[in-house]
Amino acid sequence: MSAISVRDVWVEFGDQIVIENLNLDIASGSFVSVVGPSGCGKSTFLRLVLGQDRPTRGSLTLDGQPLRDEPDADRGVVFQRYSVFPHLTVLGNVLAAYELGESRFAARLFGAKRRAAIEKADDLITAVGLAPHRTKYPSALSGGMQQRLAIAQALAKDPKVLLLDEPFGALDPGTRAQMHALLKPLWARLGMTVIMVTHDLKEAFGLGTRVIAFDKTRHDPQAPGRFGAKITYDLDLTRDSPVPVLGFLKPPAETMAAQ
Amino acid sequence: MSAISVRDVWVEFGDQIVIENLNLDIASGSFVSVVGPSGCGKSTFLRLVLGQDRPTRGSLTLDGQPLRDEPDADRGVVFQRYSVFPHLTVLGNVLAAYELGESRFAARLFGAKRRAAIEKADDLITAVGLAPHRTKYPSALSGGMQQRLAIAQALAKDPKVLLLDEPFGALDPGTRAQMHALLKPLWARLGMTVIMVTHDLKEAFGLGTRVIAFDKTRHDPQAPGRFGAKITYDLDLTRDSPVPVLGFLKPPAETMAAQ
Amino acid sequence: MRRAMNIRPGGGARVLLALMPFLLLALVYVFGSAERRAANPNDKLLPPISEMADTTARMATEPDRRSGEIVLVSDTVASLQRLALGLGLATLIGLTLGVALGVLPAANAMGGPLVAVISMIPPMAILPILFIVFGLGEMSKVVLIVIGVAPPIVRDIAMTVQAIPVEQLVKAQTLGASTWTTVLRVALPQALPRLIETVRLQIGPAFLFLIAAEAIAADSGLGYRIFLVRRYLAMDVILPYVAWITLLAFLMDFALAKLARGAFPWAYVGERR
Amino acid sequence: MRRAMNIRPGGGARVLLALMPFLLLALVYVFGSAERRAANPNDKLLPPISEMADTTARMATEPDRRSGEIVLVSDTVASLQRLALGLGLATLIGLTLGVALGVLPAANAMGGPLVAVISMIPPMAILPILFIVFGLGEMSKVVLIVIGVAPPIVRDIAMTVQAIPVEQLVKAQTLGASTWTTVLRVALPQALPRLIETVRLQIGPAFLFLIAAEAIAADSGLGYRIFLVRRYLAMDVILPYVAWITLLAFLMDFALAKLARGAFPWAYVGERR
Amino acid sequence: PKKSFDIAWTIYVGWMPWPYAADSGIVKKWADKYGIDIKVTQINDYVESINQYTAGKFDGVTLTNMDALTIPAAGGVDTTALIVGDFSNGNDGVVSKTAKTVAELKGQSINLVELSVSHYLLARALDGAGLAEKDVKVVNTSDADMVAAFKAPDTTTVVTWNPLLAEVKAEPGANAVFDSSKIPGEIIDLLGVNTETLKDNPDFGKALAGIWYETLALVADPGAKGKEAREAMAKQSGTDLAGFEAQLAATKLFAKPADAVAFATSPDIMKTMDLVRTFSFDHGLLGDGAKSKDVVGIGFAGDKTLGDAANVKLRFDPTFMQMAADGRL
Ligand SMILES: Nc1ncnc2c1ncn2[C@@H]1O[C@H](COP(=O)(O)OP(=O)(O)OP(=O)(O)O)[C@@H](O)[C@H]1O
Ligand SMILES: Nc1ncnc2c1ncn2[C@@H]1O[C@H](COP(=O)(O)OP(=O)(O)OP(=O)(O)O)[C@@H](O)[C@H]1O
Ligand SMILES: [Mg+2]
Ligand SMILES: [Mg+2]
Repeated sequence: MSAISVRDVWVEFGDQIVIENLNLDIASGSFVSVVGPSGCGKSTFLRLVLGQDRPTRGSLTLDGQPLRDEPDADRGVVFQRYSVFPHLTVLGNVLAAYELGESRFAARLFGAKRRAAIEKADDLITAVGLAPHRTKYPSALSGGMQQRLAIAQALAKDPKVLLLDEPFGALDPGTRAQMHALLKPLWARLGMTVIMVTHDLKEAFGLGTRVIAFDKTRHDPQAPGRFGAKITYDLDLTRDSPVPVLGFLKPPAETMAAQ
Repeated sequence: MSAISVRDVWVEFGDQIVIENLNLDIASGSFVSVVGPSGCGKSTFLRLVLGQDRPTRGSLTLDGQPLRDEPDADRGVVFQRYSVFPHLTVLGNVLAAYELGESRFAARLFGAKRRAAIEKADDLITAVGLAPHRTKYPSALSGGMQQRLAIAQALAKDPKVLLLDEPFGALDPGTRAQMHALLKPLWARLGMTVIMVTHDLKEAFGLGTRVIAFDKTRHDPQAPGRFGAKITYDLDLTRDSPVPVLGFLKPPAETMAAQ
Repeated sequence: MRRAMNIRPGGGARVLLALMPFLLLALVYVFGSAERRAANPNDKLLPPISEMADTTARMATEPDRRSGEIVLVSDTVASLQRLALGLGLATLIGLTLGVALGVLPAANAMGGPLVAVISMIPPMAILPILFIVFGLGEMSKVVLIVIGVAPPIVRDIAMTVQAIPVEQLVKAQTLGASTWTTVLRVALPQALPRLIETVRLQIGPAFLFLIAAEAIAADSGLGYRIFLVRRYLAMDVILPYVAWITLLAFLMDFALAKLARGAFPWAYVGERR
Repeated sequence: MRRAMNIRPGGGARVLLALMPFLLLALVYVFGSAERRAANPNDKLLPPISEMADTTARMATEPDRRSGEIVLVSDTVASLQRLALGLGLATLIGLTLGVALGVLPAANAMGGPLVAVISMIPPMAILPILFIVFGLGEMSKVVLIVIGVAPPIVRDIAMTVQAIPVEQLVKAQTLGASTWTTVLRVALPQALPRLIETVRLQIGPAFLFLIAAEAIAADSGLGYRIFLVRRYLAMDVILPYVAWITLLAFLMDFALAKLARGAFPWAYVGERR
Repeated sequence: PKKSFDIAWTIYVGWMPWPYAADSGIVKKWADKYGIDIKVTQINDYVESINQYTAGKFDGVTLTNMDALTIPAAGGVDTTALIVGDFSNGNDGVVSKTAKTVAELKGQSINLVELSVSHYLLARALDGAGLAEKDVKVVNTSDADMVAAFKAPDTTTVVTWNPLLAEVKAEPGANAVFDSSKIPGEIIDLLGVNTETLKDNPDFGKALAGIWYETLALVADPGAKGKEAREAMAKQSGTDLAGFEAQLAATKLFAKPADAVAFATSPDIMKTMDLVRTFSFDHGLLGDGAKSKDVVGIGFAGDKTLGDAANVKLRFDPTFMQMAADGRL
């Protein structure tokens, strides 16, 4: 179980209202794609769920409990860039996921515990297809490989919620398709709740079970910061019929898999 | 007139042979796409034509004259990154194209000359669609806008040859299509010879009048540097029938324009 | 409890936190001073703040009996002149040499190792040689600053210029640039913001060398005064002078930072902090 | 003619070019020395190289008349001990404080301004206070080095840590890290390569402060010797000592550069030069 | 011929007349009289001033007899002690927090400017108590920091000169163990002038002697004019009138040129210089090439010499002081 509910949330930075009275319920195990124009507050919303930012007003709950107001192991995250540790090898990066949380003082595991962690880490590394590169440093990996590593790392703690902020935004189209092919079955197998921000509508519709569009509904040219973003579209894609929205069709499952 | 011919060219870096006995004639006004696996020597070839690198053996000529062995105003260039000046505005960047060459000591133009240069620069800026941004610094431009600027800059000197090294490699697909739509008519209008390196086969076939593939034909696993790249495919796309190569079809002109 | 790393004090709290250590230091000083005075009413080491204020006021307002000048003013003017000359010259040398080493591979091959070796020589050790070669006037003081401060500037500017992507240099050449115009329009302007940052870093060392030179041969200047009264341990002069030097250095640093941001907005686009 | 910026001297030419300025300097020295000697056969200012070699050999092999020790060796040992202690302590302080200021916003709000102010104080000016607080022994010399060298290290490390993308800190927290484990496994290891680079930059200043402290109160050490024999203008001692200090500084710099590249390969991936 | 001359001075009670003479116009008056130009420059660092003189940047410098022998003379620069201004008569001293007598210094660590007259004073003090230098540990300490050094908890004994000596003696618990009044006439403060320059320009020497004795007359003047002069000198040396007069009291100033001539021609000065050159040789101050203390010759009035007569580099020449005494300037 990992249902998120957002109640009457406002986010303001000084004078600027970024998110205006947001109310949202996300079902456990759903894959929510968040789309919207640049600067409308998508990342802000993600940071809210992550606990990195706090709402100015309103509340967020995870399975009925108030969300901790700082990041924790319940919520995994993959950013567009910088989310792996450059000073650790591929194995070291995934291993760190076990060491950082489980060893409170040394932040290192030894003996049997370490062997067990390495075994789990190796499984994850294999799952994301990085087994041949396990001793390399991130700088020796391509962008796509780095994002795979970031995903492996995020999955290591078995988070209830996985947050993705344009995870494939910097990748070229071929690599992007590979990443889709990797992520979709992983999500299906692990059953966690996923929230993904993306600019790519095809990606949003291809991966998501639900697509949410953020946008400002009102604009005051004299005071652009006076109105925040709201949800302008909220589409459930689990119904098995084509959903025509914004000129896009949900592609049949087969074509997606082939990508 | 701007025909390039390459005769018996070898490029070696120390022990490593990168290009092996290359012979090639490029007709004036053609648009040559160069494709091939990573590290096979595409950029090296481009640097050769540019005059940035020199062949170990062999010779290159432009319109029958030996190519100057350093870059000059005959050959314009757009790299994947870093080819605009971060400390100049959009206008300043294009203006620099006139100032750097025409004013030998101050490298600045004044009075009527300056006004004339600004006028020409503004025309170019408008042509690449950057008119609304002419006083912005490159850091305030998106990646695609920066590449437009680089193109405007490269065109300012009316070079005989335009060299492009993965010019759109770092752009997202939408922007990339816009760039194609910009470049093709510009080339058609100006009639210069273009050599473009790309990893994107669709782009290579969509823009080029000729596609050249580089590859190593022989591999010695014990001594990977012993054999250099040669031309493995050389396709003339100006014939108006579909040319089936590597599983790709030359798309009809209309679809390209729509992209 | 939030993690310590997530606790961000707000505006007011920041100011309070920033002042705290200074207030603490002042308090420790006042108590230490009072205690020493209680033990020895003639103690010179930690004079009470009131005494320092008196001395400072006297030096800053009353003309000196002998020279007729206001000591603090004439000292400051003398020192700042030397500093400005020294730093100015070092900056000029640093920029010219640095850009030359950065742009011309041959110059770099020749000058690079030399500059690297020179920058390792402790300037203080060759002070006697400097005095002989350049005499005891203003020249030797300025030269000490230059020798101490120019090598790091040269190295830093050379590295900055070398870090300009080769793509830009090639691009300039395809636009018809010569070596000279490339230097003038591509290398130099991009080195300038970094130049200011480097010079900022060298303000501290420059003051250090200035004081060292003034300690040996001068008839005015902040360092001269400190060394003159140091013989008598006149801390009521030394401490305000140290504070004044620190303030001057701070102001120069601040002014340069402002200048850089004002003059080269393109170089500070990513800056948020 | 190719443009000057495109002329890249090859391996052999590079070595020749690098040697040229040194040879030139040596030549100028030899001639200057010969000339002065011709004018005054007792001239001490520019002793011939042979004389310097003799003096050096004597100092490096024969025990001193007064102390019975081999002067060059005992001076070097004494100075390096002080330097190692001073730089070591400064490094330790720089790393701990720097990481703390970098990771904890509250610590930065409190300590940042203080460190900024302290780093602007010319350490030489407050020497008398150091003497009285720490005595005239080894302690005050080490403290002078620490005071002069630690603040820039602190600031640099703090800036390095603050430049770690916030994404990484958030990521660490989503992996269950506390502030402490984030420091230990994320901030600290990424600060280490930069730490070595900063310490390299501080070798010069550290020698400077060492020499300044030894000039003022010592009974052995490289700076002590230079300032002692300065009394009788013994350039045949001073010049070799300056060269020796320069060489020592160079070796330390080189060793640290090697160490950094060996220990933190991930930080030097992009390096080509 | 040379028309303009430079002399350098450093802060010390016996040398303060020089800046006063320059400020009050006495220097200009005498220089004009002989049609030359004399510039009087202050150097903060005593050793540096002598180095500059040795390197030829100055034509004259204020210095002590021992430094005249070990720095310019040993460095091959022929120097004439044109003016013998005074000798230290308590201006240099040994001060200790623990020892009350010289004998109690045994085994202690002593802070002083190594190889200076302080070092010499200590050597003479130890000598008198039957100790040798190896019985104590000498720590080189810069003169500017001597006062701070004495305040440091781990410092027990310092050797220094005025005005620092007065500061140190004023510290609570300080004992004056020994001072230069116990070896009168051995620490002599001079104006040294380059012999060659002097030979070529006797007018330079005459002007200097004229300046000096006119100024000294003011210093010795008990009236208002003298007080004003002493006050100015006190200020310049960073102390007050009382402090300056206390220092003067510890100085045997030869206010009358005849006294100076008498001192410079007495046989005692040869004995003193023999002690000084022995000390200097023992400490390696005569250069590493020195085989014996005779290597540098010292000339005295009446063509008497100590050491190598073929290599006389330091000359006590009373000619110009005599001229002043005779009123022939
Ligand atoms: N820490 C902050 N302080 C002030 N303003 C902020 C802060 N973070 C975000 N903003 C502002 O909030 C608005 C929304 O930012 P956000 O990053 O959430 O947009 P976004 O939808 O993710 O955009 P993009 O698609 O470009 O990533 C922007 O106008 C931004 O300037
Ligand atoms: N200056 C150089 N010194 C040594 N080797 C070089 C140099 N420049 C290129 N090479 C080598 O030459 C080979 C070809 O490099 P080049 O950059 O031309 O490849 P490319 O085809 O452009 O590859 P990519 O598609 O990755 O850009 C590579 O193995 C590279 O390591
Ligand atoms: Mg965003
Ligand atoms: Mg390439």
